[in-house]
Amino acid sequence: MNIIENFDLFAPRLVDKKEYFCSGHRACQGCGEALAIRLMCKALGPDTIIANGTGCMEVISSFYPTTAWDLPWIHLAFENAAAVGSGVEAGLKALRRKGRIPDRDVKVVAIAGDGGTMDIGIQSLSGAMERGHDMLYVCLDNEAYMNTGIQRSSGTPMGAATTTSPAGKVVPGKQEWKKNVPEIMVAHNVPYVATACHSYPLDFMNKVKKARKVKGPSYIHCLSVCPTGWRSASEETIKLGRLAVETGMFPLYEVEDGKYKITIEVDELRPIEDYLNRQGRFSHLTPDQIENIQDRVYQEYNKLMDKVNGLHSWSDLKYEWGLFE
Amino acid sequence: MKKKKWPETWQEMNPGCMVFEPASARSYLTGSWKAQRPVWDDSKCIKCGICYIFCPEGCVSQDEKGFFRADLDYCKGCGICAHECWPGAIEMVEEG
Amino acid sequence: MIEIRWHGRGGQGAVTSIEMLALAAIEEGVYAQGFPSFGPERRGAPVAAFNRIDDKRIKLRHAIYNPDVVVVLDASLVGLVNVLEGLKPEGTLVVNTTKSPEELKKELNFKGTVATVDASHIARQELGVPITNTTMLGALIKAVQPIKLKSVEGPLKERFGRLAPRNIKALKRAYNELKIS
Amino acid sequence: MAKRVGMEVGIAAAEAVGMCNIDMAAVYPITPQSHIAEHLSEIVADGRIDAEFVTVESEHTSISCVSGASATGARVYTATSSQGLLYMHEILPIVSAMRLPVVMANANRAISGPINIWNDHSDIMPQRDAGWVVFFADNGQEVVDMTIQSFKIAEDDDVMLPVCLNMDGFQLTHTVELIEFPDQKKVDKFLPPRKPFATLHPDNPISMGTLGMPEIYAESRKSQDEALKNSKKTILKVWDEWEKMFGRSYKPVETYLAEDAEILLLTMGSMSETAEIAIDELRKKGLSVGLVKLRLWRPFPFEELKAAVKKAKLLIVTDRAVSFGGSGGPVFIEIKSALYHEKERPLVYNSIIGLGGRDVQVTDFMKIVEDAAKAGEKGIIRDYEFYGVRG
Repeated sequence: MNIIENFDLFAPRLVDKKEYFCSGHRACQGCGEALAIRLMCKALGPDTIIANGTGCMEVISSFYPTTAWDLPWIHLAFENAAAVGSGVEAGLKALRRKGRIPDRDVKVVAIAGDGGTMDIGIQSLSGAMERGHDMLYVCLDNEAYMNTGIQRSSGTPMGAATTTSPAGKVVPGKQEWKKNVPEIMVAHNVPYVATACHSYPLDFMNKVKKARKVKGPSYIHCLSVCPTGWRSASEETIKLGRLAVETGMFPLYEVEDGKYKITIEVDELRPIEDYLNRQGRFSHLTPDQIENIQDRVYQEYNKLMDKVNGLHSWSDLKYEWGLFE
Repeated sequence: MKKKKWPETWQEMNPGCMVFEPASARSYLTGSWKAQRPVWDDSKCIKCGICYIFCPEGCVSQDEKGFFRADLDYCKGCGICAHECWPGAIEMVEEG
Repeated sequence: MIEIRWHGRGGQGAVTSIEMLALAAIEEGVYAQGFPSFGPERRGAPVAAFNRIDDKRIKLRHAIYNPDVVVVLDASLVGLVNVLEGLKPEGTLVVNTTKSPEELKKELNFKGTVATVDASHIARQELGVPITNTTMLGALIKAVQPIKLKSVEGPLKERFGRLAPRNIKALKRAYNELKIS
Repeated sequence: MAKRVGMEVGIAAAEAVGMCNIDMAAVYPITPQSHIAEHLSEIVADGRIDAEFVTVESEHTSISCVSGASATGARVYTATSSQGLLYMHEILPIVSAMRLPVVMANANRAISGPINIWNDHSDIMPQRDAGWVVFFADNGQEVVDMTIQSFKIAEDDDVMLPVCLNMDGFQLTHTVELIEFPDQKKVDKFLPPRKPFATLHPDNPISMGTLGMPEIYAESRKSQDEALKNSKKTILKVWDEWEKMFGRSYKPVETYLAEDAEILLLTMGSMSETAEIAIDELRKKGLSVGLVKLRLWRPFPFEELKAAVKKAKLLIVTDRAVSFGGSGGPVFIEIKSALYHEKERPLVYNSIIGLGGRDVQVTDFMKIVEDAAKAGEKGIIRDYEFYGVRG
């Protein structure tokens, strides 16, 4: 098997060489989330302001009196990355209009983890998306509250053992399906929504670049492998992300003006065991339980493919973002 | 002059704990975390740069000849580069 | 100081009345307050609103318990709420009703001054709706002269724009048609 | 030219904000603050000022949103009340710790439960330690003046702290009264555009809201405490400037017939003016009584308060909030502890009054003072009382 299928061989040379998220940050060995941020920043470039929700990435990057960021960066609290980001956007907009700062396109990007986005932060996220700020929101989803010690979130997949959804004698890990936040964002009529993973860096960076160009809100949901929380080998971070996509556990797609498109095609889904077996958090699952999860994965994948094959783009419908802009 | 790790007095604190020096986290050397380090066999390297792109630390860079090396001051020894290097040019070697 | 209590129903615009009266008084150069009863009452429910007018700065910040004047925007409230509550014995009651002041005086057994006008009829004729807040302002001004009739025109023009002339006409009619006993 | 108008105080608060050349506001509606939100959005929608008005989905977001905008260097404003302020509670200390000069109005209202939309101070008192500058306004004129002053104080390089201006819900916000609006040109001179200390912009990438390890956390708190205490200098300077330009004087502790009084009553907010009438009445009855009005709640004006009360024999502190299971209302606790080391100090009593919209009339203030005077003469140490509570 060629492990870099779908990967343009020498393309890494084309990416921005500057590191906006610099060495010296204190993420765990093999942290997928730190890698995702590093790649995201390269795609965004220097004219970017980051609003970060509390979580691993905020903690590991901002030990006063130092910072890992070579971009303007702000953090207030756990659940308000979207709220702070929308304020930054509104502030810049007014100051630019009034000639108090250079008239230059500066993109505001709000980032938070799955807990900060899908659970405690979903209200501020929904509000910001509904208001239509010119802001990209990136959810770095490592499928549990890793910063506080691997507690279950609504992003945790069915069956996964966490410290609050343990694999008990009676209850085998988390008993609920993962919340589909990208779909909730699509329901907000956001012009650009995508899923991504650091294991497909060019796909991820292209999506970030696309989202950066959107005049209005956009959302990227980035699966970020966490070796600590998933109880996987640190060197397998990239591989696990790839397996999540190849098994259909986490399909990579984008929704542009309402039109779904798979960006990483998978000819035939691999069995989910290939993915689950490499992670300690699923090690307690019985074959029956795995089969149950497998059925749901197929079902969700087929639902997605229906949308990919069936929908018009809003641009076909003469949709325009904003009444008077 | 050695840079102070912490402000010594409250008077030295920046207002709002703002940090005015970007990328100053580089003063913290995470290289001490690693139990193994990557070693490149340049004869097998095809200079694709996959090790560079997948490094969570951003500590892999290309030298003048186009070969890649990790800055061991920051490399945490996660092993991703060696695992992802499909021509097999990187080997993880135990520290010490 | 003169203290006035207005009775109306939510949606009948008692709050506009107190605002217009306060603005007119302030325009005249005296001091005034206007404030609603601070409640969650909805459209239709009986509500009260208050005015204080004085030639000195007004420091009182609490509700009005012993008004000099009570204005009732809607005759149906008379039997429903005790419109006389706390009204000074020598005070004035101004009611939108078809009844004569003498009739009402007897009915309520009130010894002070009573003034009545069929404001609903005037409002229907002049404004096309039985909203009596501006009309009854004319009745109040006639009854106790808290301000000059002319002073209220400015605030009404600002508030009602092209509808102001009709409101002013209704207000003047109530002023002229008010019967006092 | 200054303009003398009749206006609802809530509307006037928004008009005052409209005179301050703000860049951005985010206000979430809540009774009795909503008229501020409505009228400010109207001012923006009519193009009377050039600002972004962000219609947020909660108070948690309004405070977060204005903080984000403030970090870019914008002049920002928000307003809230009661449960809304409590919903902001998590973010309030972060705003001050990050030294963001946010200006916020709080239309004082009781907190649930039971749910109650009427006026008292139980919303602001739990925010005591949030590190904000906290003012109380007594009337509509003060609301307008202090709104404008708040921006100048908050944004001063020697302050860089958020300011919360308290105005009693309904009693002030919903009352139409006489207000003199200062001349716009003079306001522009008094309050030039904000010159931020540091801003969030790619031209100079800084990090704001960093992680404080145990090694520096205490130093960061100390530096913030010093900043808040130090802000009093600027507050006094700004008030001095205001008086010179606009003729109206503001002090951290205001007094009324207090200089020679043996008994002092202490109030905050809109009840202070009603209490003045009670003082007049009591003086007529021959009581040596005066009033102390606390305008500045944080930083607490220790010197001014001590000076104002040191000659009195009895000080009756009124509180409009409860500190459950504590030794009295929050203002009382503060003042009693402030006087502990004073050689000259009055006996201090505490009446908890005006909770959840319970009206306090002139006669109530008189009764409170007269009852206390009797006990005070005998030097009796009294526990705090819930004045007028049935049962």
